[in-house]
Amino acid sequence: MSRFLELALEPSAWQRVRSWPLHRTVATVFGTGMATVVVAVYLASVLKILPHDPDAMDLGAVNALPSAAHLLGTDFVGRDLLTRIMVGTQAFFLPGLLSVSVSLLFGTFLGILAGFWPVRFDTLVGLLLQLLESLPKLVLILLVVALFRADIYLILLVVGITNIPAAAELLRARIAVLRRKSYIEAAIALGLPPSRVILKHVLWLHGRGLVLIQATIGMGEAILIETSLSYLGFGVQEPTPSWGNMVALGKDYFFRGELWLSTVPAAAILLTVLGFHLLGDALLERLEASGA
Amino acid sequence: MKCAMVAGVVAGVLALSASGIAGGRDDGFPDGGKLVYGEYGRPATLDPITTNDMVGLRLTELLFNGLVSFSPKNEVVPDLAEKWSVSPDNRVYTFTLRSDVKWHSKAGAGDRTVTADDVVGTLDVIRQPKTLTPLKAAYELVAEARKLDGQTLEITLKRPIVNALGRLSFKVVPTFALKNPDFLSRDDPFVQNPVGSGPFQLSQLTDEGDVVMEANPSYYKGRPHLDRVILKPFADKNVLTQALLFNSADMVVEVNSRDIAQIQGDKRFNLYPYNALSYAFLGHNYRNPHLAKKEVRQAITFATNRQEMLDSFYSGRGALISGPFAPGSWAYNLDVKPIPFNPARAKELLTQAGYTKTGSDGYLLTDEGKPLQFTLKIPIEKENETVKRVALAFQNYLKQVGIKINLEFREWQAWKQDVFVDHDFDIVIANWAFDDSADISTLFHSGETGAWRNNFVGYSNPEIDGMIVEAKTTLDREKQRTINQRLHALLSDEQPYTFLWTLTNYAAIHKKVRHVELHPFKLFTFADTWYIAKKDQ
Amino acid sequence: MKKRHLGFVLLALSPGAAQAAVKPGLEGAQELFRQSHWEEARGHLRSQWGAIPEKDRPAATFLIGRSYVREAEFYRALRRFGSEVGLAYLEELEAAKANRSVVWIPLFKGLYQIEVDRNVEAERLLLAAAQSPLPPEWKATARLRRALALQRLGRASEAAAALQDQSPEGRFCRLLSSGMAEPQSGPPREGRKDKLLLGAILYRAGRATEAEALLSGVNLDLPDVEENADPKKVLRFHDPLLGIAWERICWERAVVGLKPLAVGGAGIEKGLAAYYLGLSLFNLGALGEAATFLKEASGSSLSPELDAAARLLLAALAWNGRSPTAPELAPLWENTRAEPEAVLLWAELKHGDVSKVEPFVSKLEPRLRDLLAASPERPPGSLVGKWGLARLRQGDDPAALLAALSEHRDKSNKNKLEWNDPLLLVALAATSYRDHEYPQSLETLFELAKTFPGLRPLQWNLQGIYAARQRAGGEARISQ
Amino acid sequence: MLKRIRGALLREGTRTAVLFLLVTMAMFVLLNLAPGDPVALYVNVQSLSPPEIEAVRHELGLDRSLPVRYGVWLGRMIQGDLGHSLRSGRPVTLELWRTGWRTLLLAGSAMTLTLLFAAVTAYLVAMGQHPVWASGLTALGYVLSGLPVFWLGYLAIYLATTRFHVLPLMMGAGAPPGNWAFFLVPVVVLGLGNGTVSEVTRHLRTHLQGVLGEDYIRTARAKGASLWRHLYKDGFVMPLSSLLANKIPYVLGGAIVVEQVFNWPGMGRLTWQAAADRDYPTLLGVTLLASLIVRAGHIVKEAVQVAVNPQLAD
Repeated sequence: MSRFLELALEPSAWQRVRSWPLHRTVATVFGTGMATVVVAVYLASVLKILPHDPDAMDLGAVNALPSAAHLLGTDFVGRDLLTRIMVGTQAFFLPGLLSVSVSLLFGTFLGILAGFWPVRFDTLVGLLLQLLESLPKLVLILLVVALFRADIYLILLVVGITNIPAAAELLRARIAVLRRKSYIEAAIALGLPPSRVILKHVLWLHGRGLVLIQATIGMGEAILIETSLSYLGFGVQEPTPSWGNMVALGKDYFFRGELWLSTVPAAAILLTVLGFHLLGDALLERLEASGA
Repeated sequence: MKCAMVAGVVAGVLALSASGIAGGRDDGFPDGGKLVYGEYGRPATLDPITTNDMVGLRLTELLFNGLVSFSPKNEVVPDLAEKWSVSPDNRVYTFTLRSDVKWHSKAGAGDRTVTADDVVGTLDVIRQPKTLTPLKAAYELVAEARKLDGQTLEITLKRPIVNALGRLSFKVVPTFALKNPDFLSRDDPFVQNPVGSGPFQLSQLTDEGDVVMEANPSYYKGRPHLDRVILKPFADKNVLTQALLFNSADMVVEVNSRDIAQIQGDKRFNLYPYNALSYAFLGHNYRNPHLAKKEVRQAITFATNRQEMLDSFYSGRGALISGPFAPGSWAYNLDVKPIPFNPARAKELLTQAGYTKTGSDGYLLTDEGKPLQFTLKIPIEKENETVKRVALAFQNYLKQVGIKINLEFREWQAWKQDVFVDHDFDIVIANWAFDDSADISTLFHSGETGAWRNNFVGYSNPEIDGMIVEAKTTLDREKQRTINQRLHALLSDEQPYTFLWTLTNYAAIHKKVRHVELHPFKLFTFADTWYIAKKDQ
Repeated sequence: MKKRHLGFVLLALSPGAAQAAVKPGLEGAQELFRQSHWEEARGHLRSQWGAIPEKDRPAATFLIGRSYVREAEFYRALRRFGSEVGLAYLEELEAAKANRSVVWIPLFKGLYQIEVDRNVEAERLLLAAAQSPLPPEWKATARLRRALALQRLGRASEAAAALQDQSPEGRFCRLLSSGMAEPQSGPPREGRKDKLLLGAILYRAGRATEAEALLSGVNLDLPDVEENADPKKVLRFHDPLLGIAWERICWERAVVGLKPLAVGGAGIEKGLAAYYLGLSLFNLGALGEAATFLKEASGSSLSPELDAAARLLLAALAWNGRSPTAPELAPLWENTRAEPEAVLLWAELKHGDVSKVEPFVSKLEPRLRDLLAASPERPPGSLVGKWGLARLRQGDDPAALLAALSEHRDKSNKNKLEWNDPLLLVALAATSYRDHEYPQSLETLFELAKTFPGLRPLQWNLQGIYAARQRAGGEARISQ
Repeated sequence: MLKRIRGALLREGTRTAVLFLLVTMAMFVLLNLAPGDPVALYVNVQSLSPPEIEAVRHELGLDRSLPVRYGVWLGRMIQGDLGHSLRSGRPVTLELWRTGWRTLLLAGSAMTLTLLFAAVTAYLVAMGQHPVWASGLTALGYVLSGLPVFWLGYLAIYLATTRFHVLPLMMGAGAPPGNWAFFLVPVVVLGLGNGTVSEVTRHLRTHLQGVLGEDYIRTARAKGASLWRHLYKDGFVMPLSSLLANKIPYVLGGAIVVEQVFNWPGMGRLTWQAAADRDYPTLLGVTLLASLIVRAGHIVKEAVQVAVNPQLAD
C-alpha cells in the first residue's frame, strides 16, 4: 500500500506506469471517508444529536468497558465515552482550522516574500521565523494560559503562530527551487508582473500541493499538540471534552492495565490524523492529474 | 532557678536515655544496604535554611541536627544540646552543647566539632534580612542569641511563649562553611553542597538530580545502619508508582491515593500512614454578595453529597468532617455532626434567601434576573485527576438545586494570585494541613484578610475574632479545647467553608527496611535507626 | 437520570443503608455479621423472624447470641483502653496549675485507679474525696468505691459498712464484689447511671425484659459531671462504672440469647451455644452455672480450638480463688498451647490467678509473640485484635506492635468496620495511643463511634491528653 | 573569496545577535506579564506582611522596573554571565550545561532516528523496488505520527517494564545494572512518535520523485547510468538539511513531554519547572540556547546547500 500514498508534483509517464490505481482509490476512499465522518460527527455534536448527555455522570459505572448502554464504555466519572469523543471534535475542529489558516496565511505570505525577493526580505523574514521557532512552544502556551485562561482557541492560535515557520520555510525552499527553473525565469524575463507569476505558476501550479499538505498536517498537529498539553495539564479543561484531555485522564489507569480508557480517544486521534493525511494525498492526486 | 535546674537534670536523663537507645548502635541490628526513595519533584536547595518545599524539608532531616529535636513520642528531646536551663521568667534559655558532635568531614569542614558559635551564627543567619528563608517569621520571637563559652550559649526571647523549646528545634549549619558567614543566599555553593552533622552526609548530587547520601561514620549517636540513602525525583506520579513496584525505588514518600489498593496488595511493601491532621474544603468568598448570605453557603453544603464523592472517588478512604478541624485533632468537636446531604433542604434555604424565580435553563435567578452562578477556581496540576472529579461532581450536585457552577482551571501561580492576592474567585477548592496545635487562627480572623493572608475567603466576625485570640493566648489547654470546640460549632453553622473530608497520606516502604519509625511529616527524623537485614542487602 | 444514578450509588455505598442492599433472611444477617454490623444483623433477623424457615432458626438464634458475645468482647477491650486513658487524662488535668481548684479531679482519678488495680492510691484519694466539698451523692460514690477498693485489697471488714448502701450504685458494687443481685424495685429511676446499673442487676436476677425496658434510650455518651463554672472552660468527667455495667449487660444479653439453644437445642449449635454461654457466664462471674455449660460444651463435638478453650476455662473455674500449682498447669498448658484461642485465654488468665505461677508465664510469653506467625493462612481480624490487646496488656513495645498489627489492617479503608474487625481497630487505636500517635488513635475511634455507642468518654479523655501533651509551634499550610 | 566568507560571517553574526535580543526580550516581557511571583520560591508568603514581602522582592531585585531588569540581565549576558537560577541558586550556565547535553543527546538521537527512518522509507517508496517493505514502513510511519507521544511513552513503559519486565525503569544512581538499555526507549518514542515522521517521509519522497522526474535524471535513467550522485545531492542532502533545521523546534518541544514521562533529567524539565516557578534567568537562558540551536541548524543548512549547488550563494 505504498505507491498510493505518494504525491508526485510532476506526474510523469514513467510514474503513471508504475502507479497502482487500486490502492490509490483505497486511500482516497479512506481519507475522504474519515474526513467526512469527522465532519459529520462534528455537525452532529453541534446539532446535539448525541447518544447521551456528554456531562451526565454515572458514578455507578465508572471506567466501564463497552456495553449496550455505553457503546465505548465510560470515563472516570461515568460519562459516556462515545458521546464525549463526538463532542470532542468541537475542541479541535474550528480551533484547528483557525490554527491552520493562521499558519498558512502568514506562512505563505512570508514564504513568498523570502522566496522571490531573497535579497530584500530573506534576512528579515528569516529572523522573524527563527524568532518564532526559538521560543519553546509549550512554555509559550503555559505562559499564555497563565496570562489569560486555558481556552482552546487561544492555545491553538499560539500553536498556529508557532507553525508559521514550517509553512513559510517549505514554500520558500520550493520557490527557491522553482526560481532556478527555466520557465519561471523566462516568465519573469518576459516581463510578466511577478504577482501573476506567483499566483499562477508558483501558488497554483506548484504551491497548492504544499499548502494542502500543510493544511492537513496542521490539523493533525493541532490535535497532537493539544494532547501533549493535556498531559502537562494545560490542554482543554473539564468539563469540556477534548480528545487530548480524554487520553490524558485515561493515562492514570494505564499501568493498572485499564488501557481502554486512554486508547479509545488515542485511536480516534490516530484515525483522524491519518484520515487528514490521506485526504491530503488524495486531493493532491486529483490536482496533479488535472494540473498536468 | 531551682525549677530550672530540674529541667536541666531531666534533660540530662533524657539525653542519657537517648544515647542509650542508639549509642554506638549497640542495638544489634546489622549495618549496610541502601534505601532509594522517590519524591514527586526535586528539592530546590539542600540546606535547612533556604529550603522552602517539603522535599527539601524531609531531606534536611537526614543531614542536620537541631539544638533539640522530637522523639518518636513527640516529646522534646536533647539533640545537639545535652542539657539546658530556663530562667524563672521563661525568657532566657541556656543550652550546653554536646562536645562530641563533629561536622561531616568534608573539604573545609575538616572534622571540627559543633560549637556555640555555629548555633549562634545559624540563628543570626536566619534573622539576617539578606537571608531569604521561610523560617524568618518563626524566629522573630528571638531577641538575642549569645555565646557564653565554647559549648554553652544563651537564647533570649522577646517574651515568654508556649512551647518555646519546641520552636527552638531549628537545624544548625556550620557558618564557617558559608561563602559569607553572616547570611545565606541561594547563590552560595553551600545550598547545593551542604555540610551538616546529621546521620547521613551528602556524597553527591548527580546530574540526574538524585541526591546520594552516605552514612556518617562519626555520627554522635553512632553510625546509622543504612550505608546509603538516595533521593530520586520523579516527574510523573504514575511512573513513580511503577518505579516502586519494579524495584527502582524502595520507598515512596506519598503514595498516590489511587495506587494505595494496588501497593498494599503487594506483599513486598508496608504502608505507613502519616499526617492525619489535614482536610479538604470548598472556600466561599464573602466578597460575593450571594455567598455572603449564610443560607446560600448552607444550601451549597446541603446540596453536596460529600459521602458519595468520598466513597466513589476515594473508595471511602477518609472521613467526612463537620468543622475546621481534622477528626484526629484534639480540638474537633464530636457533638457537631456533618451537615447531611439534603437537596430539598437546600432548595428551601435558597428560597428563604430570596431566590424564588427560576430561569428557562432551570437555574435560579438573582434579583438582576441573571442565573445564580459561581466560579469554582481549581489549580491546574498535572496530577489532579481526583480534584477534577470532585469539581465535576460538585457542579453536578449544585445543578440539581438550581445553582450554576462554572469551573475555571488556573495555572498554579495564577491560581495563587487570584485566590491570595486578587481574591478573584467565588468558590475555591483546596486542602489545609496543620500541626498538632490545630491552630486555625490565621484562617478565620478578620485581621488576616489582606493580600497573601490565609483568610482569603474574607470571613469576618468579631465574636470569632475574640475567641481565636483568647484560644491562642491562654496557657490553659482545657480552656483552649473548650474555645476551639465552640469555634468548631459556630463555624459549622456559619459554613465559611463547605468542609469536605480528611484523608490520610501513606508512605510505602519496602519490607526489607526494618525498624521504621516516621515523623508525622518530616518522615526521616528517626532514619538513623532504620536497618536492612543482612540477607536483604 | 443523573439523579437516579447518584441516588443508586448512595444506597449502595453508605453503610447506614447497607441493610437495603443485603439479602433477606439468615444469609443477609450473616453477611451483616461478617461486616461487623452486629446491631443491624440482629435487627435484620428480628424484623423478619417469622419469615425464617424452621431449619434456619437455631442458626439464627446462635447468630444473635454470638453477636452479643463479640460485642461484649469489644466493649471489654474498650473499657480497658478507656480506664488507661481516663487515668492518664486526669493526671494531665492534675498536673496543670489552672485546675488546682477543681474538686472532681481527685475523685475521678480515684475511680479510674480502681479500674487499673491501683487500689492503694485509689483508697487514699477516695477517702480524701469523701471529705472534700462535693455534692452529697458524689460523696456517697466516693465512700462506696473506696469500699470496693478496700475489698479488692482484701480488707473486706473495713469495706463492709460502706457497702451496705441501698442505692443502685451500692447494689451494683455488691454485685461486683460478691456477685449477689438484689433487684428489689425501689422508686422508678431517672438518672441514666442508675438505669444502667439497675439494668445490669435486673439482668443478673434473670429479669431481662424489665432490664431492657429500663435500658431503652439510655445514652452512653453523656458525661456524668460537667464542670462549667467558667463558660469558656468546660471540663467533663465520666464514671468508669458505667462502662463496666454496659459490658456486663452485653454479656447478659449473650446469655439470654444463647441459653435456649444451649438447653433446648441440638447438634453443632447446641455445643457452640453452650461454650459461648459458658464463656459469658464466666465473664459475669457466675462460675457455677458457667461450669455446667462448659462441661456440656467440651462434651459435645466442638472444634479443637474451642474445645481446648473450654477445657482451660473449666480448669480456671476449678482453681478459682487460689493460685494453681505449676504441676497442675503444665499438662493443661501442653495440650492447649497449640490453639490460638486457648493461648489468648491463657493471656487473659495470666492477669488473674495464674499470674505468679512460674515457669508457666515465661512459656506463655514467647508462644504469644509468635502466635500469628505460626498460623498458616491469614488469621481473622478478631484474633489479631485480641492478640494485639493481649500483648499491649503485657506491655510490649508499641512501635513494634503497631507495625505487626498494621500488617493485618486493610489500609485502603483503614478505619472501616466492613474491612477491619472492630477488635483489631480497638487494638490499633490503643497501640497508637501507647505509641503517642494520638491523631491516628482518635481517627480510628472517630470511625468506630459512628457504629458503636459509648465511645465518647474515651474520645473526650484522649483528646484531653493530646491537647495537654502537644508541643507544636502552630502552622497551617495550604495545598492542592 | 576570503572577503565573502568574512562578509557572510559578519552577516550571520549580526543576525544571530539580533535574534537573541528579540527572543529574550519577547520571553522576558511575556514572563513578566504572566501572573505569579518568584518570591514564592523563597518564603512562605502567607506568613509575611506586605512590607516584608517587599523587602524580599527588593533583595531579589524584583522591585526594579522591567527595562532596568532586562538591561541588567543583558549587560551580564554580554559578559557571558547568565545569572543564577532563582530556584536552585546555581549559575544558569551550569544548569544549562548539566541538562542541555542530555536533551541534545535525546533530541539528537531521536532526530537521527526520524531522518533515518524517513530516508529509508522514502527511498524504498521512490524507487519502488520493495513495495512490501515500502508500504509497511510508510504505514508504520503514518500510524506512529498519528499517536500522542506521551501515550506512546506510557505504552512503551507498560510493555517494557510492567508487562514483560525486560527493562529497568530507571537510570542514574542506585539504578540496577543494564539501565543503559532504558535509554533506548525514550529515544525510540521521541524519534518515531514526535508526530513528524510521516511528514518528513512524505517531504523526502516528494523531493526524490521530483528529482526523479527531472529531465536530466530521466535521460540518465534511460542511459542506465547511475542515479546515485544526483539523487544523493538533490534528493537527500538538500531536503534533509532543510528538514533538520525545521524540525529541531518540534523535537525540542516533544522532549519536554518525553522527559517528564521517562523521568529524563533534561532541559525540557528544566524549562517546564522554570516556567512554573517564573524563574526568569533560567528561562531566558533556555530560550537563548534554543535560539542558538535553531540558528545553528539554519546556518548548517545554508552552508550545506551552498556547498551542494554554489549558484544558491548569490
